[in-house]
Amino acid sequence: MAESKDIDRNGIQIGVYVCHCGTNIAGTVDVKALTEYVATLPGVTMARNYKYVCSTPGQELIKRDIHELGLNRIVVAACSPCLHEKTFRSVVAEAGLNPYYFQMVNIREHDSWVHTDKRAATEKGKDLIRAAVRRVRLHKPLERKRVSINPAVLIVGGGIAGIHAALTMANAGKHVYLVERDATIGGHMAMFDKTFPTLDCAACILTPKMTAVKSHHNITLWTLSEVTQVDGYVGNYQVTIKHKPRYVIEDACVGCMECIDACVYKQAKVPDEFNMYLGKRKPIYIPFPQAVPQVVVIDRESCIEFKSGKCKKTCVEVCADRKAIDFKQQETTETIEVGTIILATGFFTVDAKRVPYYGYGIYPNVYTGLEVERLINAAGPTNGEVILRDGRKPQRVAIVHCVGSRDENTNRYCSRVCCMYSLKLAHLIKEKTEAEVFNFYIDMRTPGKGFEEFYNRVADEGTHFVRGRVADIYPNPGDGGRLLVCAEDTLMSTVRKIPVDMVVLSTGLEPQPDAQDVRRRFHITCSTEGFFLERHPKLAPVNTFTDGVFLAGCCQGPKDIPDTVAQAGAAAAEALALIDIGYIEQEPNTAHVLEEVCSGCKTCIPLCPYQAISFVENKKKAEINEVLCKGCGTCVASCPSGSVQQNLFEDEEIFAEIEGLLAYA
Amino acid sequence: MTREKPKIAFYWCASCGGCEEAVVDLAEEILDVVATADIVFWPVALDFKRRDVEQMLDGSILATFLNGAIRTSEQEEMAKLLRRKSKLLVAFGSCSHLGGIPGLANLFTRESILQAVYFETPTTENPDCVLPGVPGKDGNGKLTLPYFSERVRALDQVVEVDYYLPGCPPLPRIITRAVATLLGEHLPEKGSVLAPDEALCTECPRKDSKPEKIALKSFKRPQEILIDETQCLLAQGLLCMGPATRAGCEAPCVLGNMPCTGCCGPPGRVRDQGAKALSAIASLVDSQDEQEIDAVLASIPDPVGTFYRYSLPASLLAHSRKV
Amino acid sequence: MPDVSSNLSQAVPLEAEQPAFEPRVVAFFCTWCTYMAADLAGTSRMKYAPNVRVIRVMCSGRIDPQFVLAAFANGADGVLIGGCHPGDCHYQEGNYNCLRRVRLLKRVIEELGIEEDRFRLEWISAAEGDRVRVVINDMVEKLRALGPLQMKKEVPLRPLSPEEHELQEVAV
Amino acid sequence: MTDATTAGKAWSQAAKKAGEQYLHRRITIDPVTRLEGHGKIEVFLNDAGEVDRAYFQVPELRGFEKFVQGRPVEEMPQITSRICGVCPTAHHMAATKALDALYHVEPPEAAKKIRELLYSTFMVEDHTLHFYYLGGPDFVVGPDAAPSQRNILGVIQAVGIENAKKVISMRRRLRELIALVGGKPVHPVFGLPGGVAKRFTPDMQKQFQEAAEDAVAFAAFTLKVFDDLVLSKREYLELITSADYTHRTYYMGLVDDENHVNFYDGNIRIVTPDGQEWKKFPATDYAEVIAEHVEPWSYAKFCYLKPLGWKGCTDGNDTSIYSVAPLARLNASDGMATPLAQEQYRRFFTTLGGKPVHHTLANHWARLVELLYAAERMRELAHDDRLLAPEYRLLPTALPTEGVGVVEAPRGTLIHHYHTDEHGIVLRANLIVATQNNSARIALSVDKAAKGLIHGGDVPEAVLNKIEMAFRAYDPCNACATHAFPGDTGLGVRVHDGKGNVIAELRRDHNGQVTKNRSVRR
Repeated sequence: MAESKDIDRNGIQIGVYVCHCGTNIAGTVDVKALTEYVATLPGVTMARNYKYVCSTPGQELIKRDIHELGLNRIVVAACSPCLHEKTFRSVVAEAGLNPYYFQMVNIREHDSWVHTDKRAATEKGKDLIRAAVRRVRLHKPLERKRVSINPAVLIVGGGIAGIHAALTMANAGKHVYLVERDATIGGHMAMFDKTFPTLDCAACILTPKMTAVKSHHNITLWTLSEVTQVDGYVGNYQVTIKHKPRYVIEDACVGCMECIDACVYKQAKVPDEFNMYLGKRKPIYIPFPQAVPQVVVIDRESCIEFKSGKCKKTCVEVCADRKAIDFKQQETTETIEVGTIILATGFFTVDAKRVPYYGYGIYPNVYTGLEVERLINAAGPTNGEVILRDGRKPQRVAIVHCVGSRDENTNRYCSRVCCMYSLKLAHLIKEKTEAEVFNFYIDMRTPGKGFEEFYNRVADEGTHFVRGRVADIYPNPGDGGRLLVCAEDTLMSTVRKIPVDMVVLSTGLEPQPDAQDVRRRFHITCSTEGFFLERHPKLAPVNTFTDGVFLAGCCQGPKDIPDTVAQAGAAAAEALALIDIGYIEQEPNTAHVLEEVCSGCKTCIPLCPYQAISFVENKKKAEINEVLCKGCGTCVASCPSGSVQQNLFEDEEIFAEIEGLLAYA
Repeated sequence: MTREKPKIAFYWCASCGGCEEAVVDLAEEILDVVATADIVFWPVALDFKRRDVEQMLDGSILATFLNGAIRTSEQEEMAKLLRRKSKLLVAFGSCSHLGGIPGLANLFTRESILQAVYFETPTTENPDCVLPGVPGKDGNGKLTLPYFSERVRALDQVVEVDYYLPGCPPLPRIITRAVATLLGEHLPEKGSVLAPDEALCTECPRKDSKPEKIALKSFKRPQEILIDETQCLLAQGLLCMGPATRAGCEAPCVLGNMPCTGCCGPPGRVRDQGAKALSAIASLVDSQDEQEIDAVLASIPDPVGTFYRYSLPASLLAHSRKV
Repeated sequence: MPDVSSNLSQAVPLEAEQPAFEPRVVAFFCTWCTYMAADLAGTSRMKYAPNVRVIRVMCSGRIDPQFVLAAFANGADGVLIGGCHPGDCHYQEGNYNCLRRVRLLKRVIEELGIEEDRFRLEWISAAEGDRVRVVINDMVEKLRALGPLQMKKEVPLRPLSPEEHELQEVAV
Repeated sequence: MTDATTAGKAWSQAAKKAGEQYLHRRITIDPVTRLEGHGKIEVFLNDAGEVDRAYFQVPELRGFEKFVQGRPVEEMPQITSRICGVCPTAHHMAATKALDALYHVEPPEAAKKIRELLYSTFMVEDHTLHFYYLGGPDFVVGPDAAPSQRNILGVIQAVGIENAKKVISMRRRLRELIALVGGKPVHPVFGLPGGVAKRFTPDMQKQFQEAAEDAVAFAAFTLKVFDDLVLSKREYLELITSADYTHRTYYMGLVDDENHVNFYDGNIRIVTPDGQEWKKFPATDYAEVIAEHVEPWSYAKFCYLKPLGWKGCTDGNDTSIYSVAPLARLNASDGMATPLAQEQYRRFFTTLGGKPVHHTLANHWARLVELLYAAERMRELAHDDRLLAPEYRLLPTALPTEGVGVVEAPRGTLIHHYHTDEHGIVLRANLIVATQNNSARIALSVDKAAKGLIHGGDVPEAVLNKIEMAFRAYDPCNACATHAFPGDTGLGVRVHDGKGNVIAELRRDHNGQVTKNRSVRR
């Protein structure tokens, strides 16, 4: 620690606290030299360095100095303000100062962690702190403003994540709007037969939750619906929702499905999306037996009435006086008000065609994992029979891991669930076909409760494991359409060519194709691979950088059902926490017009994306609505006469920072 | 009256004389000024000489109104002399306040200016490449000229300045008000500009015609359009500096149906008039695409000459330099 | 050649301080993207040149051209602006306003004699920690090559050659 | 005012007693006041104490020719008007006319009328300024009155407060009219290629008509003042015609088709020292006829007649220097285009012994003749309804290239010449400014005055006033000047001995007493 003799004329007394952060900072930055230097800066009454300033004793140290030395400005040089700015502001506040008489200096993320040259890193630290010291003397006392939270919540996506979050919130008595773009909720989980590692039936555990959603008095469920626009701010979002026509009046339909039988198509002719196009459906259909809502839907692409307008409309006849079918239905939009938003938009499976040498789409007997899930599923196109397209039962099956994962050409990352679902499929296929199953894997990743045990079980059942990435798959000449799967067995270090009847590609998980549009719509960001970015990978895994918008499930990254459900619960809890306290305190970094000097030139008005600036006719001056203002400061930078200022970022404060950085003190 | 009248002086450096004209334009009011104070030095109109000033006691002049920028060694001497003799030194008019239009010369080196004037102009006949200031044989080489310095400087880059009177030239009304203020009891804060602190739009006769949103696909030069006499000039695509310029002139240029060019300098809160004007003008561009933005901005042929028409020597970059 | 930058170099007594020229760069980063990216570079322990000092603003739209000039005026050899990618602004359009200003400001400062490599705008998202490293290293390299911000070489005064005089006469 | 004054006598006696000490005297005038521009004078004696050469120096430069490069050419009317705040309208107009040429656009009739009306108004105003504020006091108040009296305030006392008010309010009204059309009286903004920025309204016309009436009356009144206070006094006439103020040079001015004086447009006409037409040419040919000479001892360039070559600052029949401004314009023309002025024109030449008049001081009278013409012309135009024609601007369509614009500024012929790229960005500019045309002749006056008055190292006080008088007659415009002419230093007369040492410097204190300071360079 070092004390400075300098006492500022305007009674400004600055305390500077340099954090070692263990060796995180002290390892690269000479904190002692830094402290001694800082003590010489004008206005600095006290400069200390401490092992962990954010620790309780560290915080106490600051409070004590404020009381004993009469400090009235505090600078902490430590980690990124994104981490501890709030912490230290409250410390300053608890000591009786205005929390904004504080400035944080980032000498960890922006200094010690990114530099190796101790001297240079220390010099940089000096500059950064000097800037903060210059700046903090100009700080003004500010009040945080409170925004009340609308208790209603919007949940986007009706997969298991959305469903679980919805039920959690609804059970807590909050009103939930659940928006699903497909005709039914259930998402990917509804397509599975069994779930690893316990092999309990997906439908059995999911269906009850789905019906609960439908029947819950606190949940408004909208299927065939999409969010088109999001305005407002935390606690007060205005969300516009588009309802696509189902051509069936939801409330009128009782799901008797007589219309389906009555359809002029006697045979189902249309490839069935839900069954991965392995089965067929009619133009009027219900996605799957347990679909929620239990309401049919008409596909206008294949319906004769839409194509020719000359259909006998047998469906309408059979529906009779229920009059549930309505070919005139139009797309509608409505706007709702919610306080918080949970995004559970799920994932997309890698298109196996992107790995051409695996022959998907070329050789009929190359399937994806999801297709096989449907084959195995009792409600699937083959009623649970694992048979090839030509009706044969496979005798030898290859399961290829990491298709579209851990791969330079598709996705670098590990999709996290493939190993386990490959094992599951291996087990189920063997169970149903007694086929010989070969699993080709790079590494067997089974972290999780009962996962490793499951692996052993499958191994014991006699499934073969070949450690090696499959290099090629092609027909085995003169072998009745069998395929050769070639891979280097890295354990036996031999190249193996295994003839099989069926190949299952364990495709990885990807962000939804429209993830970028969605993220823009909700003003959040994506990580490089395109999944939604959480506020902090460890400390705020379900938060985003936009207050009041939370993440659940695979839209944030690949994860299995247990993790998804856990995260959905966490997201719900975060939202509930906000709703429960009823308000949120916002950064007072809003802009304001200096009325007496505003010339009313209107330059700022169109620049505000939130229409927070208006022109007051009787005064002929601009005025900013501080509640609508989000504090970007664009209007401030554009004001040609310097008559708009932004709290925490006033021109003079930033000039002081610039001069401080460059002043060769 | 019994007590001696306060002494005031007017002087010019590198100026066009327009500021002097502005004083003469006080017309009748000049008589009132004379009544309240003695004008002890005013080369353009009165027979007092430099030596008279040198003989005065330091600080014996209450206020000196100095117009014109500083370019030559001689102008610098005079500025320093008058600073010494005056209690209050007032930078009078754009040149003295900000450097003024001659300050645009700072875009060029001293050498290139001399080259243009004495070698390049088509009517110059200078076969021997004679340059003024380089002593020739004339007068046994005893003839001297003041040094034509590297750059134009605003008055406060040479001596301490107490107040500023903006404008090219300052409005007579502003002058009389200022003289009255300085002769009066309560002096304004040192360093202040003796004019309103708002931007010109406040007093622009076309203020009400300005739309809330202006989005431009191209800026216009005055010769490209028939200028509407009632509509906001910016809205017509003309580069009007009004929003970034201090009020007080009552927008005569707009009354002349031409855009403001910024002679009164920036309001007090702005450090660099050009930068602020630029910022506001850029925000009018109706595009989000970089190439298109560049294309739109290309219709501003001379950004520096437009945004720094009067303030280049006083701009942030220039100010940073040790004089 | 503008002599504006000339005494700028005087405002930068770098040579006096350390023999080897180390450029000083002032960076203005928006909180939501580029500042986060710089944090990410830190948490990922990436290493880059220590010549940059970051000033945090909420949005690149807050960056007043005066700040850039002030940075140069106070001795910066370079100024770097970092904001969210087009379309990604946390405040919807702030980065477009930044872009408009920067495009115009570039023309001005280049006419005032500041080389274009000294003033740079980069879109760096919160996820692009490595981009921060790459951009900063690249910029510092370029600045090293340029040397301290200073007046360009003056055109020495010289009489026109007879040919040039010819040209003048013809031209006008 | 000549060395016959008591002060002069007293000094001469003292001087004789002082004997050899003359050689250690300094004499200064600093600064020369009441003229729109200053200068510095250095006199060099030979060993015999006779004047070897007197130098007139201009110590300042602003370099407009250079820094307008890169600017949009349409800004020239406003930028170049900053060359001179006394005659901004002249520069504004010359530049505007250059723009017409450069954009190859002929302004509509209304525009031309509006421009010339405004220009005439400006000429009335500027000539008034000079006569009453700057040059006039020498005569009106009297050259040997105390300096504290020799100014507008003195004039006010001489002509009576009522008339003074008349002068002041007349000038104010005229400047308000200029502002009415041009936005500002100083540095107006109306000029655009192909016309003017603003429509002319019937209300404006009415105001101009009324003002013009009074202006004509005012001009007549001013001529009367001149008659009563100057022409009626023999010693003044002698002074005006005295040899020291008489140089035989060429004269230049704009004339219309009838060779009448015109301020706004026409051909440039040059007459020989004998008054014969030497050349008459359109402004575009100026570079063939006018050249600028550079001396190392002055920032000002010296104009001369190119075909004759530079022959130094000498007068007589084989001189190559010429003069501009009122006297020159009258000499270079065959008359005035308006009746009352024409009458004064005739009277002027008969009184002063026929054309051409070589007496520098006659400029004051010539200026008043022009004042009357300007007022009459103003009245004519103010009654011309073509002012109100709806078309007052043509948008240029041709690519800009190059253009020359000329007007008669109050202080003489003014030429602007620009060359641009296809975007209308100035590549090169050349400016031949009124006062610059005169700089050689001014130098000549100085040299003559010195030679005529300094003998045997005896430096009489009168040399000072002679030079000041000469200056004011030219009314050299500091401002025009400062684009390449002096801005801030004072005129001082310094006398050097044969070795170039300063031996004397002359100045007058503000009681009008001449003081002689011992040379500091002893």
